[in-house]
Amino acid sequence: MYLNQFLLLAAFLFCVGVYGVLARKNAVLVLMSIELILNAVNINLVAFGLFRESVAGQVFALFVIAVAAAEVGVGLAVVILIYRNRHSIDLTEVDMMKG
Amino acid sequence: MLENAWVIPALPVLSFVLILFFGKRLPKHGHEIGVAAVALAFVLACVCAVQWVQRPANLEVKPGSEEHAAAPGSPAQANAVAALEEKAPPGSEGGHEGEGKGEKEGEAGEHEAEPIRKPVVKEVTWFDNGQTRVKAGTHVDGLAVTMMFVVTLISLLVHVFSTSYMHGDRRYTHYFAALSLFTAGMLVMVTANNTLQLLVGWELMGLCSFMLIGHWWEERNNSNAALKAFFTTRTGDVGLLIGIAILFFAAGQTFDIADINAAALGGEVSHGLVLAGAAALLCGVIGKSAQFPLHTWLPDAMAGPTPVSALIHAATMVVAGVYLVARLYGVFWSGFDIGGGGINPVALVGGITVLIAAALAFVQTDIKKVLAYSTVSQLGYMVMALGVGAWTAGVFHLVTHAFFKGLLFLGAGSVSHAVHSFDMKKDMGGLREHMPITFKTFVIGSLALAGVPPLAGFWSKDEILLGASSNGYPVFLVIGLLGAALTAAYMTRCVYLTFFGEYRGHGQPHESPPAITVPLVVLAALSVVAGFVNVPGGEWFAKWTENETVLSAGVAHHSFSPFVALFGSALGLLGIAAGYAYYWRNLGPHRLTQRSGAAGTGYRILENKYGLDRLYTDWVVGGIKGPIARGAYWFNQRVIDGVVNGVGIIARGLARFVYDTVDQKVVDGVVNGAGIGAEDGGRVLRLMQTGRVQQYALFLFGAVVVLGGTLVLFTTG
Amino acid sequence: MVAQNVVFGVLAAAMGLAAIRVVTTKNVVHAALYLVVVLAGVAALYILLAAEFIAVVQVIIYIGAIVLLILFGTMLTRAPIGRASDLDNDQRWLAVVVSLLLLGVLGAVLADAYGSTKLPKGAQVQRTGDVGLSIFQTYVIPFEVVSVLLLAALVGAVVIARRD
Amino acid sequence: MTGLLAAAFEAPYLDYAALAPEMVLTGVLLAVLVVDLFVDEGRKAVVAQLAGVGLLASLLPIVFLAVDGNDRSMFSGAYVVDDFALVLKALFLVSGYVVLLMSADHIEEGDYWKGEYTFLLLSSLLGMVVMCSSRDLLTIFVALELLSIPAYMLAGWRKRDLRSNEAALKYYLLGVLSSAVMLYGMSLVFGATGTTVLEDIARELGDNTSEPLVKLGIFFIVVGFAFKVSAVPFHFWAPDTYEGAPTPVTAFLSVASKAAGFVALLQLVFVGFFGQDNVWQPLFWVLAALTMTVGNLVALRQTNVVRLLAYSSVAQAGYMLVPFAVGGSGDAAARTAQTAAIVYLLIYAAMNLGAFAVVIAVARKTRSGEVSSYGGLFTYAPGLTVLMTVFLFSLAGIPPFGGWFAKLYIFKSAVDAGTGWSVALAVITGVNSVIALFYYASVAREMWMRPVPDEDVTPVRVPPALGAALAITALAVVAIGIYPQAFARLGDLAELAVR
Amino acid sequence: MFDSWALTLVVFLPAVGAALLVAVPRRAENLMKLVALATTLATAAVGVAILARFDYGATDTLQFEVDRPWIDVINSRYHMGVDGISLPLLALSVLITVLCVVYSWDHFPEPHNPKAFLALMLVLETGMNGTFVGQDLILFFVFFELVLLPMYFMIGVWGGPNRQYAAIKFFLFTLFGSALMILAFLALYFKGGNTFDIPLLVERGGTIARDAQILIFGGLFMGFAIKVPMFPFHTWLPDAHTEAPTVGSVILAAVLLKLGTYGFIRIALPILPDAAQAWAPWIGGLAVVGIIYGALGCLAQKDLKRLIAFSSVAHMGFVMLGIATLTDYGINAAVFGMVAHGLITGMLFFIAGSIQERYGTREMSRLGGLLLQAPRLAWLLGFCAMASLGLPGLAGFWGEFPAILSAYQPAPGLSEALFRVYMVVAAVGTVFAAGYLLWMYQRTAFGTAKKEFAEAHVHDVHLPEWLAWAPLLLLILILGIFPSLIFRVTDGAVQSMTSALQAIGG
Repeated sequence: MYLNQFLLLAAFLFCVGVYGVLARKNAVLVLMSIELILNAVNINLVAFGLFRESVAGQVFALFVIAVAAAEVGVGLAVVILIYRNRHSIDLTEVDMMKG
Repeated sequence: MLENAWVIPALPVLSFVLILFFGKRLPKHGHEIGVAAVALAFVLACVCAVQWVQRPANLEVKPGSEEHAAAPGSPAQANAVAALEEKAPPGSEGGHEGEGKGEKEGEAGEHEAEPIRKPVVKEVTWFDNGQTRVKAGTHVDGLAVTMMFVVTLISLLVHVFSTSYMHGDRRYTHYFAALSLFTAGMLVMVTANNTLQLLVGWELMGLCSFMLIGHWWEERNNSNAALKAFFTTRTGDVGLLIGIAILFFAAGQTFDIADINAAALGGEVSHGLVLAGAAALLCGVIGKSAQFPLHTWLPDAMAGPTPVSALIHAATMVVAGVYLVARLYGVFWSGFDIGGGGINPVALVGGITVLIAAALAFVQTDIKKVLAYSTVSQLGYMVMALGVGAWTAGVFHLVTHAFFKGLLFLGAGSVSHAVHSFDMKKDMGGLREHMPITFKTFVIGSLALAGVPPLAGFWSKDEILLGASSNGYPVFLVIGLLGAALTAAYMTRCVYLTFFGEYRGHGQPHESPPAITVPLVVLAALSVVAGFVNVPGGEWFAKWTENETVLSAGVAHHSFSPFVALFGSALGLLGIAAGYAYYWRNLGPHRLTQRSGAAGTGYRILENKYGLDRLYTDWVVGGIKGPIARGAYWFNQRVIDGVVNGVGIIARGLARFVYDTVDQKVVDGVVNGAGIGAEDGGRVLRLMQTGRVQQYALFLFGAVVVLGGTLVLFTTG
Repeated sequence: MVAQNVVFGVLAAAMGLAAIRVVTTKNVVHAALYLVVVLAGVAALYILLAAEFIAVVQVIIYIGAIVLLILFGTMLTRAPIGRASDLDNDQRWLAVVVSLLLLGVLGAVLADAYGSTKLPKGAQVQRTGDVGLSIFQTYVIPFEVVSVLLLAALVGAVVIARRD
Repeated sequence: MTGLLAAAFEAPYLDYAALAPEMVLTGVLLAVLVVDLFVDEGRKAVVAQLAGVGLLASLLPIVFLAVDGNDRSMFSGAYVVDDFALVLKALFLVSGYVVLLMSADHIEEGDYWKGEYTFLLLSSLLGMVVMCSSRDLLTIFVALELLSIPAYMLAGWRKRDLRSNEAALKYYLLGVLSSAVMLYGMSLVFGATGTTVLEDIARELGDNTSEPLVKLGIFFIVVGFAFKVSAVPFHFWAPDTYEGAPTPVTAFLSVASKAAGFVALLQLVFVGFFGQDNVWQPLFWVLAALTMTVGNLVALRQTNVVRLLAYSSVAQAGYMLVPFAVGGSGDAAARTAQTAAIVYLLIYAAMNLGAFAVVIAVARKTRSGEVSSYGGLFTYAPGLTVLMTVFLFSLAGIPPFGGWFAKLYIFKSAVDAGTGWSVALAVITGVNSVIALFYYASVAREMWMRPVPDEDVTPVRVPPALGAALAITALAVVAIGIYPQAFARLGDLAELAVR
Repeated sequence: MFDSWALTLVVFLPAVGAALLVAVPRRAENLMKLVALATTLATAAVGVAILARFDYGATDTLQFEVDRPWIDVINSRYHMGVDGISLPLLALSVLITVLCVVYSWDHFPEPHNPKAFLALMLVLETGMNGTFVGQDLILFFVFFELVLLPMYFMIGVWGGPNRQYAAIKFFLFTLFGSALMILAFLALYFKGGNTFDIPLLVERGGTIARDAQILIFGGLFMGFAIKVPMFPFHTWLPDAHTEAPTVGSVILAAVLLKLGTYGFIRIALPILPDAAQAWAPWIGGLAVVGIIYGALGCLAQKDLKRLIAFSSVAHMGFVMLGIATLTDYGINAAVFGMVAHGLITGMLFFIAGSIQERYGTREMSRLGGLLLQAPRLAWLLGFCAMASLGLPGLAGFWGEFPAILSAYQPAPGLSEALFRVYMVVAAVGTVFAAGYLLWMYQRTAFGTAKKEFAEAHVHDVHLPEWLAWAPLLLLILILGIFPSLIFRVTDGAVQSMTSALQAIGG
């Protein structure tokens, strides 16, 4: 197995995630796209961990998963807060402050 | 007293301060202080004069050239001068206290050495600057003594005259204060031992002339005239400043006049440098002494009180320029190669001035303006005299002219005191019966001015003509003779219009009070006798006044020439005769100006004062000034007042352009533009802050791609 | 090794397609389900990479917790359950450009760095125990910090999300 | 590492003395959480007081450690307590304390969740304190998340305010994205070196790598922190979040959170990637120039004080980035650069906190953040006006207020590097500080030279806690300005050991 | 004991006074004035003591030196001292401040608030005095900048209708200059062997490579030239002067402008001799352009104060011309010119302020007949106008003429031909000066009052004005007659500087 096959797949997921973040206006979908990005990172970490024969890669990935969980929780809380006040989670409408 | 000559200028300064601060509270409103101070100064000046005459002539100066045999620029002359200067290098450290400059002993060589009186020099350190120690002090020699005497005398008489003439004036006290300061300025200048001090006096006079010409400043005309006087002379002063600077370095970093003269004559300084210095100084002279083409301020200066005019014209201010040439004669002599004959700028300026001013005097109806142009013309004589190498003659003419011109102005003042006008054609005529003293003295003054022997003017003018003819300046001899004739003629006209014929004015004119007539009489007497101090054979004046500079320059002396004297006085008499014929006998081509086109044009040119004022006014100073004139005269005024005023218009116009356009729009605009640019930049950048979070994210990743791509692809190593 | 490559190929294809569907589908719930496919694929990749523990954690936390959370979020915010036409905003073409460029940069760099590098064969398998040791020896401080982090996230999320 | 697991486990070496500040802080935050549960609604002030005392208490071990003076290193260099760490920990704790003072009445009067607020604030502070010692990618990441995640929520703490919601959302989304980018970069760097410890990374990478992978990795990591310090073009969240968040939180974000970003950058750049100056030096050059210029230009056009201060803090970040852009040309340059950045951080913290404290005080009366509402402040609140003037002109770098010294250090680092690029950047900085003056002075002008807009000239009441915050910051600003030596020594001390 | 504390006292007494003022209750206005007056008088007393104890035999050495550690980390020291160049300026500064306090006694401009006004004035004095005695670049810089804020507020709060624009313009310009200046200082620090100490740098400066010197000089030039202000950086000046309150204008003209020229003499020239040579022709050129340009600006003015402001551009042109020659004469003239300009233009601004107070306008077209309505005031105006146009015998002359003179023969290595052209242009500038000043005088003082003021009762000079002005007037006269009062102080210091300059530059 080539190292790059994992890395390129991760890069692809990363970019798809980026697209999702940029192009989706539903906040929940954006959160999902972020998960794609984070998973891409994790693939990288684990693949590199194997490549470098270092356990740090896996450990790092674990930490990322844990933090991701916290982030999603917080993110959803914010989204819900917004929804409660605006009755919409369309990100394009959230533009009171600008300039 | 000669050592303490500083007291003489100090007295009027003190008087100025006292009058300024206490004058109003005194019973006579200050004139007592002024008169007393100047009188005391006069007495001291007399003491000086006496001491000077009694001073042993023990300084031997070798003349640079043989009498009558001036071979200009001959090797012998150069060698002799060089030999002299070897012994007394410029800027020697001698003069701490007392007669430092006097120690420059000339070498008693095989040439005939002429003993003269050592100048009395007293110096104190003024300030140190860089490597130079600048000393202030008095340098009293024959020239200075003469000038002190003349200045204090005229000033005293003017003071006395003014007590009556200015009686009741609303600024009587200030008037006397300024008069004192004026006198002080001139005295400071004549006693100065260095160019800086000379400049102080010079400018002080400028200030006082400003104050006095503009004495009745409620009228715009008067303040305009004052401004014009100050501004014009100041323009000339540019030259003076530069000249002083050049000479300072040329003479080896010194302001000392004796050193500068010595250096200029010594040949160690390059001729170009001396020439530049002399040319620059000449600019100052032209401005101050109202020489062509900067003479236009002087007639306007008649706006001041008449005694002031007398003071300005006779003893201060305008003669300052002549004095400057006389004082720094070494510079002019060597710079313009005056010994060489032909034509040089000094003589040329003087010569032109003699003629154009004399011609202008013919068309004036204002008595003071006749006298003013006459002064310009006579100053031309003096400058011309110095320019043709007739140093003594020039200085002598300065002295005699002071007497009779002072007399004439005071006489004019006396007349105007009676008729309350200066217009000869409208308000005068036939005054000889009403004002006998004034009439007689005025006639004496006129005759002296016209050069009728044996009055003072004759002797001095004769010497000038003699100098011009003998020193190789034939052109200027002709000019001088022509000038003499013109002078006589216009003075005849003036006397006729004022004192003969029918009285054309209003009211009953009467003779003036003693305070006015006594000075007239005194001056008249002097005008008669003054010429004899330098009569051929005696030539005491030359012995008293000629100084080291003059002698070492090798200024030639000439023995009396009956031919020149005869010719000169004949022309003067001819002028008088022509005037007599024209006015009294009504002979000659009257109404010529109407009949002949050429004559009419000439008359108009004169009326227009050659268009100079218009040039100045319209082209140079512009709107600052504009005396209300009538008819063609209005037109003329516009023309001649022009360069000064015209320069103003242009300067003001330029200024407005520079200010409005360059400063406010361009220079400021660049700055403000940068500000606006920054603000606009801010506005554009603000547009990126759309408030949409995903757009921010887009920017974020866009930047990542761009920066990251650049970093990875375009940086190596 | 062939088998592994085949498995990888299949997984990669499935994950790629699913990932694309996540960001393009018009149905929010479908997106969540496609996400599950991707996440599961990632877990499988971990197994391929000999990281069983991570794979398990991936399944438990991601699929078990996070996706669930997202689904709850979807419902709480009353997202349209069926197809919705306006899930994308108006900068999606720019987004496409940016992501493709990004992919280009990443791809180029990776190709340059590890063009033909193979993963070590028969490398020491990092077992779960090693992971554990590492966490509690080298990374004990981050571990403790993460615990505070989770606590803070919990407390904060409760305050933020609760109705008051 | 094979064989029986239990036998292989050795308890790691833990220097509890070195960890004391963190442990005290953790204890305090847990105590806050617990106490909050048992305190009545009306007496929530106790919680804040407890937190305040706790913060000061956690300063104590720092003082002891500083007096002790030994560098303490754990986990083979992954966690280091040296002077650098101590100085910055102290900075965070003190600024946390000041923020707490500023929040006391603000949060209480807004009827917000005071206990939880305090708890989150302390959590975030803990993240920062940990950050100061982290010399390991993983630890840095975790610390960063700990300091960020509570901050996301604090930004949205005024739950019923749409602006506050929006602030939280923007901060959160962009924060998560940039930390994802950073993580990707970390994974690349990890892949290239096989280690997460900065010192080892430095050793592995050697000097001036030419590997695009490493370059990209470094770049991505920098991006994550560039977001944190709001460097252009990663700053877009900052103005909106600052404006929407409760003002004390804004102060916290603009000072502590930004400082944490810089702390991480310092460690990464000067420890981990020090040899790779060919990568980060030009990068920071561009970032610095862009950041200060854009921040200042946009600030020129702001009408809201908080937003203006937001852009100002963007611009200030630009100044702080200058040392990074010039610090690569040798050990001496690196040392100067670090000192410059740290000194700037210390002084910036004081002046920016002070400015926000005044904003809070004034807003208590005017209920507005518009610059125009400051009109004529001098007539009814001369004290506040003078203080605000001091802070603003300190930010502008006018002596004798602290800011000048900070800026001097920035210039010094740039000139010391002595390359054409560094001097050019210094000139750009100079020009920018002039532009900046314009908007700082415009606020001053409003206060001093304009009439009171609503003619309401009742004096502003400043509660004691807020007053204390003002006093601390003002004193610091003036003291630093007049006798900078003391603070400059801190900066000098706090150099990271460069390799 | 006194010697080591004198400079600290003279610098920080005003600051202490300002702090005291802040503590004075709002209503006690007289107390405030007393505090301010007492402070400035005390400072002036220290100044007089310094003048008295100064060793005039050793003007080229720093006296009353204090040298203590200040910011060790950057080797910046609390190093103060006066020599012949700084002494006259220090004296000028302490004098002017006292007079300004006296003048303000019942002249507080709107919006009144004497407390803040006086406090700012005192802070200003600290800055000014500090700049003149600071012998460490950083110390110098701090004081140099310290004057900005008080002046900004003085113009911005107490100024005329367009005050806010003027204030910010003043501030931005000067700050821009000082940003580049501080860069140059830092460059000096590194090039000069890690020190900010001015005397040390003077010793070492010549060793810096020429190209580096020229660059560094550029930075210094921007900082100082803006402050002077030289053409084309002058545009802040007319606005600032026009809008500033009278006292502000006076301080600005009398002291603040000198900070720039002083910087050139104290720092730029001696530390960077080679660069000074290279820059001198350009500086001289800008100086003479400034002379003519300022004069033209004056001629175009309708506003009295603005005219005086533009005249400063011209006068500072003479000062800069003197400096650009790099000769004893020129630099002596420059220092003299600084003092003289301070006295004369300060005085002119006082008078302009008093005229505005009486007539409520500075439009010269609306004025006239001042000599009739307030003769003493008009006389003083005339006196100062004469002094300003460089009448020999008054102080202005000694700054102007020697500068022209020195341009005839600049330091070796500079183009004589070029400087002679400058000399002529500068000399022509004196005519312009006469032109605009006399013209101004004619329009304000001569003639009769315009209709709108014909009936107005105009108060002539009153007591506080006399008190504030008398020292200036006397000094203008005394310095005009005895220029050695200043030359003997400056000469030694200047000579040792120029000889060093020529040793290196020649």
